Amino acid sequence: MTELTLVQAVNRGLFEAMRSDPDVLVLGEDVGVNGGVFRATEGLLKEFGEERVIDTPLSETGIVGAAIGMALYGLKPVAEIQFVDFIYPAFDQIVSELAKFRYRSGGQYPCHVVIRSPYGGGIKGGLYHSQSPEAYFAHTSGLKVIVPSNPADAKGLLLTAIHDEDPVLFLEPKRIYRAVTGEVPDGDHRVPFGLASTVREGSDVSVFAYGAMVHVAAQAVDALATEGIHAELIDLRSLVPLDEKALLASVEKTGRAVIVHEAPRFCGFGAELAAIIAEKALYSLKAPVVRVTGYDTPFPYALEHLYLPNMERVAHAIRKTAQAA
Amino acid sequence: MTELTLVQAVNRGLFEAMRSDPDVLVLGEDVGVNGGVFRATEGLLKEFGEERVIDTPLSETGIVGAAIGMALYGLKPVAEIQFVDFIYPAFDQIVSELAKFRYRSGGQYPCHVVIRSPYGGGIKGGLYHSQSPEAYFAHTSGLKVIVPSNPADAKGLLLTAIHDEDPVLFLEPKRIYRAVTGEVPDGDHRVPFGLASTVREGSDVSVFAYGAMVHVAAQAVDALATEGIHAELIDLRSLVPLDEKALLASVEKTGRAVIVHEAPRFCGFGAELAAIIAEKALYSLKAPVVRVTGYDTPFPYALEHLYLPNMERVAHAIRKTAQAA
Amino acid sequence: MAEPTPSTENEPVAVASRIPSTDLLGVYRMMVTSRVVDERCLTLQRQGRIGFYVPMQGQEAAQVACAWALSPEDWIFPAYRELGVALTRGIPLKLLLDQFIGNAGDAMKGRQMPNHYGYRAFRFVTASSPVGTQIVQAVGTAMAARRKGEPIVTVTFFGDGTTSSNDFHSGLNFAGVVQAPTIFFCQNNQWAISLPREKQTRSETLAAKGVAYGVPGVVVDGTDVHAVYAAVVQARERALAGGGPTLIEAQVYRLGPHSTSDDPRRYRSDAELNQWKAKDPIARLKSELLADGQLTEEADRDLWESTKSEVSKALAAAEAMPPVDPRTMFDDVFARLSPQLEEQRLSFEELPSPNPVRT
Amino acid sequence: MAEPTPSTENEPVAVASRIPSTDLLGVYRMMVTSRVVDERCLTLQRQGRIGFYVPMQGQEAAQVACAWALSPEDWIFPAYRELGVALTRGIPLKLLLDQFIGNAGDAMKGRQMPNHYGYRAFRFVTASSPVGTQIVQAVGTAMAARRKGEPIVTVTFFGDGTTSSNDFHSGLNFAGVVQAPTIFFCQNNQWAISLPREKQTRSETLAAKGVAYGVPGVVVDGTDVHAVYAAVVQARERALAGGGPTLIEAQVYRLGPHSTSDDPRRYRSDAELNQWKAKDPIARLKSELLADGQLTEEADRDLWESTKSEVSKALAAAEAMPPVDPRTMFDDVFARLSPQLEEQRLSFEELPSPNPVRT
Ligand SMILES: Cc1ncc(C[n+]2csc(CCOP(=O)(O)OP(=O)(O)O)c2C)c(N)n1
Ligand SMILES: Cc1ncc(C[n+]2csc(CCOP(=O)(O)OP(=O)(O)O)c2C)c(N)n1
Ligand SMILES: [Mg+2]
Ligand SMILES: [Mg+2]
Repeated sequence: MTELTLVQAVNRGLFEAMRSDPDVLVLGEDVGVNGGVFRATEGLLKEFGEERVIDTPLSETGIVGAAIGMALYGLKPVAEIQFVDFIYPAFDQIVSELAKFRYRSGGQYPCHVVIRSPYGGGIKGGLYHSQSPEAYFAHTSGLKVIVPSNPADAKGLLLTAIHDEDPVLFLEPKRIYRAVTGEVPDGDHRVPFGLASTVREGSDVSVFAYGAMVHVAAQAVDALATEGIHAELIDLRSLVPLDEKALLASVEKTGRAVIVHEAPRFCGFGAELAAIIAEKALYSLKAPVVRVTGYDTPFPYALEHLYLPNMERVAHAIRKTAQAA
Repeated sequence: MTELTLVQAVNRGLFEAMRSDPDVLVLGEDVGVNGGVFRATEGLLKEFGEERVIDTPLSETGIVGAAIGMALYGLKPVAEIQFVDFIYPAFDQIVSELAKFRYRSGGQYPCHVVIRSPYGGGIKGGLYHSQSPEAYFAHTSGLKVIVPSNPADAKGLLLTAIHDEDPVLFLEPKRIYRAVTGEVPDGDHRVPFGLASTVREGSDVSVFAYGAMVHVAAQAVDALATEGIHAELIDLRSLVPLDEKALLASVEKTGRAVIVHEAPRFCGFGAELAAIIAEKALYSLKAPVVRVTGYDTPFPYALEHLYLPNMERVAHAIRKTAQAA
Repeated sequence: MAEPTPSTENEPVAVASRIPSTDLLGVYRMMVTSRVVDERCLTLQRQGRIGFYVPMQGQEAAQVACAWALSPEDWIFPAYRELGVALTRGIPLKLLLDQFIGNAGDAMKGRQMPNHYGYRAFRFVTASSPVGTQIVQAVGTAMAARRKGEPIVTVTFFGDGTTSSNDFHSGLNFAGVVQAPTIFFCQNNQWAISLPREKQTRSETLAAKGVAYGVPGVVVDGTDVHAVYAAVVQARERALAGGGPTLIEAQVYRLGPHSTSDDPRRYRSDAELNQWKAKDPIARLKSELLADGQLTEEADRDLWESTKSEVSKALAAAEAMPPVDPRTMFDDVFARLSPQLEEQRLSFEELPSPNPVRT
Repeated sequence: MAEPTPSTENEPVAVASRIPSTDLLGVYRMMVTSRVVDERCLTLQRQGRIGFYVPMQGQEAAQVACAWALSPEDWIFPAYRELGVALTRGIPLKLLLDQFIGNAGDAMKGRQMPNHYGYRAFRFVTASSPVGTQIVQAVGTAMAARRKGEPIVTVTFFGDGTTSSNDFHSGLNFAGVVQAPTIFFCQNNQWAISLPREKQTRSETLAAKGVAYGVPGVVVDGTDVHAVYAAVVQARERALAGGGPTLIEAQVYRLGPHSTSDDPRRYRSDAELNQWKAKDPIARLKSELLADGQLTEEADRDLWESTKSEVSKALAAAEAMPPVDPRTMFDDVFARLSPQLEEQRLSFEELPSPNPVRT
């Protein structure tokens, strides 16, 4: 066990994977000599050399397209998209190619690429350095979508991603890259996909969150405990595959659900959670399902503290949900 | 009034707009001399010439990017994406630029582009000529998303789109381009955005659909009427802005909701409808909200008749929902 | 329309790399097979026995000669029009027909439109429809092969229109920077559906686009099997010697429609078509073979006849295959069925009419 | 790192298009202003008074001379590093500082990071962060202006790294095909964050990429205001005469970090930096002005001092502005608030703590 920040845990995960498997390599913009603009790939170039730590030209189309070609040949590329806001030039390669290669080839061409990318708000990044586009990818059949909320999960889920057989979009909540530290198991630590984790147990309301919002929600949950409202907080971790069991079990227990994410609400990931609840746990529900999310606007710079769900907003929603008839 | 197919109605809408406003122009692949691969732009080149009917090089990035530039200068470009499956190379221009231009410039640079594109399955188009990606765009703040289901709406909504002030993605259900005909008002016929239309009135179950699925759902609804189940069928038409009032009013009346779309279920547009119902009409619900959708796989060629919601599947879902305790 | 330029640019064609005389009849056979399959498939589509088809008539010399110059170890990244490449690679005709039908024998499991195939055993990567995406993937595979120390090249096929795609730009650029052992084989068939070459780009030739990436560009007459073969051999040798990628522009003409959904009379003249029909690559090679005595008119007739009956046989076998099993629809989304897909498959199997007719 | 090539390619610089001598002091003033603002903003960022900053030191000559050659009617499509262009265009400093702060005076309404601004009245289009997107937009605007019969050009600014973007490819290609009156002004500052020019592309020069699109390419020494001015004047004249687009590569150097988040010592040497510092474009023009007597050392000192106090004054005014009104967050998503946004705004206003502290 070592005390690490989230970005350090990502870095350790990459070291671990590259040391144990020569087929793992890293490519992206500024990942080599610069060690990544957030330093997630720091030190890799020195240890593994230019053949395995590739500074690419400025083209996300190229990064993902080339990674796909490498994966087809049996390598395990880990592509970095510098900010997820810049993933869109690669959207065609991801949605039309990466997600569909195994299927369209009848299983002949599995295509296992991991795409890592910092995402989310809270660092004063404005419109184009703050977005949370997970819903686009969760809606894309064939992709797995993973979002860690703490250093141990970051390393453990990343190692699972790198050793998975399917394409994985690995979204790193950059707001807590350094703000959150924690004990991280050394070595080949793996956290399985498809399992949510219970951050706080409670019986009054279920709160579902992921990424940086887990911490905001935890603050809200803790504050409400002093008011006598005991919310259960579940960190989804794995959006695809989703731990539906955990979702439904919690709602069946509490009868109330609050969903928290940074992305805009309309057609956001929370909509799917609410829909599953409305389809499969309706008879348990004692109150409307509430979403606390970013607003349906682009991401604003000066007002990000008001745009993003904050402790007060989440607490307000939990309180209202707990009290609803 | 003239009896037209849906694609003819689109064509008439384009003629109407281009005749009445010299700032309207059309650009895309094969839209000129070929009249569009579905003939939606047939005859335009002859009447309006190469300056207003522009056959572009094979680049969706270029088509949308150039259209944005034209719109900034005050023209009203109508861009055609040949199949919506090929919109992804333009995704960055659409999501990062078109949708955000007005907002990011503080309102200085409105950017009114209409993007027309055939979408959906049912023409044996397989993986890459059948997709329904509306949820990606509905989740993108700043875009309007419109889907007509019949010739009169196709013309009326298209004319509204071209004269709107915001960017509009106009998805044309190609499966019913020619399969559906109807009376279409001549002249400058407009159908407002944000208003759903009631296709069948009923009191037992609410069925929500759009595009080609309206017809599949109508068949199911009609079949069930003979069994004594009276479903209400609502054609959403305008996904963004959504007619939430119509959605909620119908659910409040029937207490039961079935949502039908072609796209994969997970994080599909149906999730948002279900979520709104779970949030705002929960206390009216007498049965779980059910989604009848494409499966969470890429779109299959040989099995499309089983992949797409068909009459039997929709009827089955309505029946079950009507009978649920 | 520009006529094909019979000369090459930048790179002189070494006479040594003409197709060996003993191979020529084999090349011709492949070209004839391509033509026969192509024509049969157009008929099958009209008869409703296959749903769609993309013909390649006019491009036989370019495709077969290019594929002929490769090693079977080389990886091929095709577009949707590469029948001649597929056949030359040795992919059995029956397998291709299974794909066109989308039956239980289809390696793609009936998931893709006709012409969108691939066969791992043949190092022929499954094509998609969005144009160009394969170009940059081929570069990634070349980088991977080099990293693994395997002396192969990757070859990617695409059309004139596809030079405008994002992936052409990123693929050529990456390849230039990393000196990837990739051959970019552009079949300039003069049209991208209805858009003529000169409206696609103002670049003088498509090969000249290599300049933007420091990648050597070569123009060849794509109706001349020798010129094509020589250019590919040379590009391949350079790539394997560490000299990096090459962009080859093979000037050809699409004699047929873009696809069975297309009517080329809407946008191009009979005069143009006839001009190019006169340069039919099959007729051209036939003359050469007749001239040097490797072929007689009679042997040629026999060849066409035997090929046709081979195709008929393969077709009968393919049409006898059962349809694809509906339950396979849920496979291969992921390596293993996710819980969510398992649930969907179950609900699918439990539907009242498990195999309802199309609505 | 390549040193700047002082000569132009393809196009001889007509002596007639040197910057008029009477303009030179004005050009110099703009360059000095850019430098002063730039340095002040770096300090403001360190002090936490602005959140982020993208400096442009080393690129003053290229930016100011280019903007100087344009008509105020021409449309500018900048990236995020075009302070010199903005100032030369006449955008008031206070307005820019309002944007850097994101206050109530910010025309962008506090929605974008510093450096991402635009002002319709100045025909200066609001920049975004994704690199390159503006390139093809500039072509669309040029097509629109031509269609409306307005004799203007569009000019788009981008860096060496951005030549690898999809939008560079589509923008240059569209412009070539339609002969759009667009000037593609590439500031090759030798680095794209940590990636040096020679790893960005194997193209010999960036201007050479024009060949791929039939667009003339020109290389200029971007530290030489005359060379830049001449190239832009010539490109502009050609565009207005119907001769189509031009790609100009101005070879410069980014003397500072990529942004305030960047530490260039991680990836480049002091030696390289110092070599380019010796070619500081401001020093270069100053020498010329001193030599021909338009400037004295004393006048120069005064200029710097008065500029600094001007900047201080504008800054004080900007910092006195109120913060942006939170309720504006919901505006400008659409022309009119949608019912859904209206509801969200209402719920926002009704939150128990309308202006909670950041969590
Ligand atoms: C990204 C994308 N846009 C549009 C299409 C529709 N489309 C299919 S083929 C084609 C023309 C391709 O032309 P070219 O590259 O010259 O190849 P050819 O068909 O002539 O062999 C177009 C526009 C597509 N498949 N992909
Ligand atoms: C599409 C996209 N990918 C990545 C980034 C992150 N990024 C910002 S600037 C930059 C380098 C740009 O280099 P260049 O074009 O040379 O311009 P310069 O910054 O040197 O002026 C990168 C990679 C981005 N803004 N957009
Ligand atoms: Mg072609
Ligand atoms: Mg640069």
